[in-house]
Amino acid sequence: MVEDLVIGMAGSGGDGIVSAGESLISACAAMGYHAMMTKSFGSQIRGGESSCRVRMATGAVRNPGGTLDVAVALNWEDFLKFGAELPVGDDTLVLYEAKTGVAPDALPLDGVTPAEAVAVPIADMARTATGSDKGKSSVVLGLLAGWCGIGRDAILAGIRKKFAKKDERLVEANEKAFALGVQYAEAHPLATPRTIEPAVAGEPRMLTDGNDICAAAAIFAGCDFFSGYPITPSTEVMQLFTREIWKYGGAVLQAEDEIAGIGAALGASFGGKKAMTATSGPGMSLKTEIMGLASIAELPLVVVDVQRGGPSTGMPTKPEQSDVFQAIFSAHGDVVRPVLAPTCVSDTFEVTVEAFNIAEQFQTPVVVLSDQEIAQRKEVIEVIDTARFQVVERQRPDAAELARYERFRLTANGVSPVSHPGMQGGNYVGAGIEHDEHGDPTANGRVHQRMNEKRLHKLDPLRERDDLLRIEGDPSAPLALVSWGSTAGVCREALDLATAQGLRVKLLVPYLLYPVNERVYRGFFATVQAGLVVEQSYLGQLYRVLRMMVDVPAGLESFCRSGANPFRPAEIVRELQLRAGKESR
Amino acid sequence: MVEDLVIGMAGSGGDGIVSAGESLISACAAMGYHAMMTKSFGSQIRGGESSCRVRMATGAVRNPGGTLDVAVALNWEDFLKFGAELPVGDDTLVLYEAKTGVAPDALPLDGVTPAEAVAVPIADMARTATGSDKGKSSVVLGLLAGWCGIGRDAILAGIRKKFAKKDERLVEANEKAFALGVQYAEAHPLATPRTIEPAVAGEPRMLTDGNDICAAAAIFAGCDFFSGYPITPSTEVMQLFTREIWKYGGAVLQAEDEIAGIGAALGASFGGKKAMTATSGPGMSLKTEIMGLASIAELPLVVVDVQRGGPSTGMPTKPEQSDVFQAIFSAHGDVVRPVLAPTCVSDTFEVTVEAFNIAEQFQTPVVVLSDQEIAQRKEVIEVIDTARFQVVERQRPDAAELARYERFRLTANGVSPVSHPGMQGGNYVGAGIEHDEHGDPTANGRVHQRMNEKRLHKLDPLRERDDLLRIEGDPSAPLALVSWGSTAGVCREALDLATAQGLRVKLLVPYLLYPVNERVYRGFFATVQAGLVVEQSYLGQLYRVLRMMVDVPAGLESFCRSGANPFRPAEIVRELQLRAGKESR
Amino acid sequence: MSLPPNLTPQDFKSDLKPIWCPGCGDFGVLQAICRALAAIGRPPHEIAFISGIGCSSRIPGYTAAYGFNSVHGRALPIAQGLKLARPELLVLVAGGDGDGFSIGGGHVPHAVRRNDDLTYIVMDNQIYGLTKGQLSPTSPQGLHTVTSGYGSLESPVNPLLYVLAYGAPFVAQGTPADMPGLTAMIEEAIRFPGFAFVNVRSPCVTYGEADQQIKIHKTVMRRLEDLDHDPGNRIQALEKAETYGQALLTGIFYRNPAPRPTLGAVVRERQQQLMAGAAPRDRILDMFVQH
Amino acid sequence: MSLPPNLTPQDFKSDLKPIWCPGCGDFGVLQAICRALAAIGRPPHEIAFISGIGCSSRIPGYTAAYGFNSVHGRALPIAQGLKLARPELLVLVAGGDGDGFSIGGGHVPHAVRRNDDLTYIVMDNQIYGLTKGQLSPTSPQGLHTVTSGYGSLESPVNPLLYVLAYGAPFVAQGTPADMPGLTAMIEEAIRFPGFAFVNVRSPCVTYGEADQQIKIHKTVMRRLEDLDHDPGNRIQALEKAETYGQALLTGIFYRNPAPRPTLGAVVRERQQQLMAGAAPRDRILDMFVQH
Ligand SMILES: Cc1ncc(C[n+]2csc(CCOP(=O)(O)OP(=O)(O)O)c2C)c(N)n1
Ligand SMILES: Cc1ncc(C[n+]2csc(CCOP(=O)(O)OP(=O)(O)O)c2C)c(N)n1
Ligand code: SF4
Ligand code: SF4
Ligand SMILES: [Mg+2]
Ligand SMILES: [Mg+2]
Repeated sequence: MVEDLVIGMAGSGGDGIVSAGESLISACAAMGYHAMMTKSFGSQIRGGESSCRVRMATGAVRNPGGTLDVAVALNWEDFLKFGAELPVGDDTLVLYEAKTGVAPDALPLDGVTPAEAVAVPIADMARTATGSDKGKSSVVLGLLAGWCGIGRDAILAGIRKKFAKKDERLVEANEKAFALGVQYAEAHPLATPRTIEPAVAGEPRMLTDGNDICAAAAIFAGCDFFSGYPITPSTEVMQLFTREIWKYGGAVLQAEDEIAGIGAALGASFGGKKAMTATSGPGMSLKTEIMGLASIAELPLVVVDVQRGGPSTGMPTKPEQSDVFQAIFSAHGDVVRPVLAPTCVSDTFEVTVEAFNIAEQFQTPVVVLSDQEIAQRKEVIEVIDTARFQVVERQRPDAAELARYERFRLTANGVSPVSHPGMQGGNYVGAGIEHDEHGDPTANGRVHQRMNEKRLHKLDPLRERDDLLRIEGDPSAPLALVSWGSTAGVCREALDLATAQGLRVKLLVPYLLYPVNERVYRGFFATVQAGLVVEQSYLGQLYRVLRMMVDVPAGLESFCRSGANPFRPAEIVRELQLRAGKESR
Repeated sequence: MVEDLVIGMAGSGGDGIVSAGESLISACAAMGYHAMMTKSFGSQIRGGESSCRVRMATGAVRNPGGTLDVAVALNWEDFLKFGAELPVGDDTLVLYEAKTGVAPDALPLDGVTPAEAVAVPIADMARTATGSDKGKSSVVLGLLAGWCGIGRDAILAGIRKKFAKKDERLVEANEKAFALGVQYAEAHPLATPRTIEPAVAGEPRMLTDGNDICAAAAIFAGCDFFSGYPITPSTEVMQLFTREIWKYGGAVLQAEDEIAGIGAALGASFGGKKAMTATSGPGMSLKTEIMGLASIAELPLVVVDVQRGGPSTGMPTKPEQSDVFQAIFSAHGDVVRPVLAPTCVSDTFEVTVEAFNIAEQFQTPVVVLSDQEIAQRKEVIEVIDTARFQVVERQRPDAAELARYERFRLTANGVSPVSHPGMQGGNYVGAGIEHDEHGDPTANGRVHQRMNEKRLHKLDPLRERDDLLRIEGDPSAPLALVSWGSTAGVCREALDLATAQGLRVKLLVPYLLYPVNERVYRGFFATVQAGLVVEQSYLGQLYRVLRMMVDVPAGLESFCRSGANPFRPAEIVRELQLRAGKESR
Repeated sequence: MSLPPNLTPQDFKSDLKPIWCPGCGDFGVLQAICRALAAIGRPPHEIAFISGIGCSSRIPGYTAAYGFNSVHGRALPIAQGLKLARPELLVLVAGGDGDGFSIGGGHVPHAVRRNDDLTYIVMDNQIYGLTKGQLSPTSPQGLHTVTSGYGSLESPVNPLLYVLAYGAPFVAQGTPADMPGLTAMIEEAIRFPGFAFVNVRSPCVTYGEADQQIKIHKTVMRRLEDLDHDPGNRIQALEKAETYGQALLTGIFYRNPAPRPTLGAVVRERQQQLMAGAAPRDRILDMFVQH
Repeated sequence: MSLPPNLTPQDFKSDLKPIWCPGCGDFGVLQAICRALAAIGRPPHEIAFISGIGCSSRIPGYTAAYGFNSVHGRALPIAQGLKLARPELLVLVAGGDGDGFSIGGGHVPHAVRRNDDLTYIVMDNQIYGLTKGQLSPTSPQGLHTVTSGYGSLESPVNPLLYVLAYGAPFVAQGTPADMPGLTAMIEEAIRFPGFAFVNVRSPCVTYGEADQQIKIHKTVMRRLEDLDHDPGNRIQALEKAETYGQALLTGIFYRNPAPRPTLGAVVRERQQQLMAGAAPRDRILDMFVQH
């Protein structure tokens, strides 16, 4: 019995392989497993090839995993299109459509001989059960239930829920297809059993993805206004707002472009409301000017960038971590803009709430740097107790202050109480033009210097927020990993594996990428002789940003490559071992 | 007799103080002096206060200088508004309008007692000569001619040229006003003479500013198309194109915004023509997305950013060097974009030509990072011999290549010959979407990695271009300055002063800011124990970029502040001396 | 909340001295707006005045209201977000011809079709003032400027026709050469429920054309009311709008007799429907819980 | 230069297989364009096809011409720069309703008023296809989509009316439900000297509305030529354009009988005047020399 199972399935658009994955992961949630599901499609809008990976485990699941334990191919042409996304290895069980006519010992997997390969008459069973091949996905679920020992009732419940919307005959047909799959599995025991430990069904779980939970977190944090423009892979953030925000007396605007999107959000913030916009790289580029305006006008604003493959239009459906420079530096003039990054679906909630709190406390735009994988992968996670989170409001002027109000008063901490239209006595004119304490335009060099100082140093407390960076593993280890975003989930597993193999390793995961908490890094680096800064961008952007602010030990190298080339825990462990050798010599 | 004279004048809009400065600098050009003129105005579009500084010398003039040798105040209220821009010191000669009724020993200059102060009945003389106070500027020129020994004929010629356009009576009246000024000066010899060495009139000189010479350089380099949107302080670049480019069969488009501006320029480049756009910070922010498109589509394009005070609208008429991060990093995805910066009007020509050559050779957008001071100050410079400059054309496919053309073929050096519409056999579809060698869209991770590699490593030869960085002073000096843009001119003078004072100093001036020529910096840093990276931005942006790529000696500190707070040679020398102390200890 | 019983135009002026050139038409626009606001009587702190960048866009700074002198061309998006977030405010939007119809031109049709209750005042001087005299989208073809030394090659934008084509329910044109008329139409535009557009031919005395100055306007302007124009007739309005660039017609080109509800109104309706029985914010994650 | 004596539609197709959904209206648009180009007979390498981003904007990749599948909403600026730099090329521009009238909407009026010789084809499916079914600016009010679960609150853009108001000399509307009609109007648009706009109601079979599919178009479409419409009459054209959203009128709404010269033509004129006796490029600095 295993505790961790990685299943990958591929077929053509009509085969419903993705919906099979969805039934599977909701079954996992119901049974109390931890689970994670990623989808991948060809470039066709409809039809074409489609695939999904489901990783389920009795313990925490921190990334989609590496080589597949179970591979399901409804046809080989489509399966092979996914290459590295569905890697088959020596330990893999391969289930495939018998109709493909391929012999188990002649699978089209160059160089790899899987542990076991079983040709299954999936289409035939589907036809028997449903009279069409529409039932294939249910047959596959039956096979998995049978061979992997995943709770049948839970899967059946999922199937029922799905088809109930359509019609009753469909439900029965698919129940039949599922049953046939189960029977087939029972009739053909595996040479290499794949049964997973039963989960301790107990606590209810949440099932969601990074985009939905990001939008929900914003609403929890008090966001009343969203405005944005559709762009893959961020659009679901706006879509949730269009369903929910009205219920809280808020509003959402689908803008004519990204500039109007952030403009309207900034207008709402000028009006005293918490506001957000969400986009991906191309939209970030367009929002650059108004992000700068938000900084000098000192208005809170949360900007979500769900990173995808770049540059330019790049690869809209693939993950990459290459917007770090853009998020931090894309502004003319001297600007410091806080940038936060979640590492999984669950902490996307915390990070988003934190983003609103920082925006409000410091009257600044804040970027949440998510990525396509976190944003669009579904996870079964522990229920989040919102009571643990505190919500911060911007400091407003009191009566005394309003009596002689100066919007940009030079206070000790650089934060000036902010009024908004409707507040009597708080009248002021916001501007992107440099201004004095009262808000009047100026071209005076001394005032400019003082105002830059105010705007930049008000953020100093952020550099002290040690809770926004997490250090895991042996604190005095000579080997180190630094990683962020979705890649951090891979490094967390690599840390455990390497430690289990006797390496002395630690991992630093920054949730606040910028401004850089120099003290924490210095402390972390103190014991480091070798290691890796792991990120999915060709230029290794976070590594460069760290060099800017801190002295990075020579042995800590950038380990990076372009998006759509996901890191796997095993390879990171290998790299660590190489360096462990060096470091001990 | 002095060899170097810094004159500062201020009055109200109507006083024609700036046109006096212009007559003066064109006289300098005619007489063979080196000279530099900067202007400064209040925020009013018309009227309000206005001022100018003219620095003239028998030798090279590398910056506007520090404390004034001669200050001219037509009224004190306006003069004082310019504060640090017109600094009066103990050695200054102050000439001012007698009508102001201020006693020479009671000038409104807190703390400072100038070497000599003379109240002159400027307005009265003007009235006598012209019957109005329109003649004030000519009187002032007369006084300067008389007291500083600046060639009268040359100045008179300038005056004639200016008023000839209007009418003959005006010419006579202003000649008269000038004569009265001269007579007054002769009748009232100075206690502290200010006569300047006569210049060796010989070679003709050029008189222009950074924006005009930038546009002219582009046309010389073969630029056929300009498209942009007006923005201070860059608009004069477009304005010259609208006058000249038609003469070369080219065209200019005043676009509806900066996005259309760079878009149209990119379209022309796609068409095989050399193209340029120019803007300032806010426009750079808007051009971000299409700059990224130019990088992935591998099309040559020159983008001029005339920096001004930021962030956002900031201080449009003031210089700052705070767009370094933006110029280098504002793109989503992994992009490396060459960034060049001129240091004065004259080398703006070389830098602009180089920008076109680099753009063509490497099929990349290139940013020219000018600033308000260089762009709008007038300089008298040596005539530039265009024969010294070579013009590069993009590599085009030959017949063999066209027979089976692959637009993005992976060549050894990463540069693929580029066709353009009209070229038979070269047909391809450019795209911002990631693409294979043929140009077809792809979402394949391996192809993406290879294409990023191609686009980024094709620029490697730039990192070897030692000629794009200049090292001056004692190569083995323990004290160092690093500076760029207009500030480099200040550091060059500081280098000479410090050396004259016996300090062992050297100066590195990068014309290519990015990519970073690591070898040159390492070599330069090798002997450095202490020094300064001097730049006019609050964050010291170039210093941070250097840290990213090279190990910067601990003793080399960032010496920076916000724009509109110009550095003066003397203060840099002071800073060097402090460190010289340390470093010798 | 104690307010001066009745407000005077002076109550809507700030103490910041305008940096406009002496004689600039924008002084008149400022005056007309302050008079209209005084007549309407909302206190300054309940008014938000959003602008872009340009000489004209400086105007919020010269009023006592809340203001946002934002970035070039983006006043309308900012104003729409503000109005949606705070429907109770009186929101004015202003800027130049370049701000509104060049860089900002892409936002106008969408502001119009969303139809929130905004008043958009363009100070149309047919030139770029702040940047010292370049072509503007409304500059006449053939005009010689610092960016068109041989004459402009482009036929100009027609602000009135565009905004009518976008479906605006209220479209007017005025000039500071007729202060009572300008003040009246601005007041009516503000009172109009929905998107109201006022194109003010506000002369630039420094870079503007000689025939676009107050003195000339006084002689050439013609009031629509004197041309028995029916402001309720959209086709008539379109035809009259076609004269932009030839004639100077002032007054209300179009006022929709049966205006559709504003965006704010339909949003409020939707909120009221959906707010009943919604989970509180701290229970929003319940939607993800599996049982 | 040896060219196939006469070109067939096939000569204008690339070998890239379209990723469009089976049945997508864009297949028909591609076919119509290739037929029109074959009729015109310029070889593919003298044609440049510029688009933005969207399902529709993929179209240049499926032709054998030079193409630029640029970024969302910027096809027109890129095409204008290209055409000014290389007037000898045949330049086509295409994209979706979102590409052209949402994010790209600010560029349209300026492309029209500059009037260079471009043909702009919008594949108007009244939805965002590539991003999977959000509201588009031409989506009807009340439409339920993934971004308007309770129905859209905004009244739609009217592409025909907008572009006419901008002063376009050629405006037409077609549908792949009438291939001969669509092909003919695209050919005429390309041959027209000046800015020509063709709005193609190209159905999205995956996210589009049921009543916006080819089958329905066939039944509801009405040809302007059957309504004795005078394409030379601008006011008639404006009135007919007002029907966008209710009726589906196809054909040529407006064709200026006396079109003004194109931007390219006046630019060439200016160049010829000024090129005579200009200093060579290597003497351009002479303008700064003082004697
Ligand atoms: C993004 C951006 N582009 C350009 C500018 C420069 N700029 C400031 S105002 C202006 C246009 C001014 O013309 P208009 O909008 O008609 O206002 P006016 O000054 O005539 O009242 C321009 C181009 C800017 N500030 N920001
Ligand atoms: C700057 C930018 N914003 C948003 C997107 C995402 N995006 C791609 S296509 C598209 C709109 C598609 O609709 P349309 O233009 O009508 O074309 P269609 O797919 O319907 O043919 C959007 C919003 C993008 N690629 N770039
Ligand atoms: S430049 Fe023109 S628009 Fe600007 S303030 Fe002066 S007169 Fe008014
Ligand atoms: S989604 Fe719609 S527009 Fe896009 S290819 Fe499919 S049918 Fe065509
Ligand atoms: Mg204007
Ligand atoms: Mg569409």
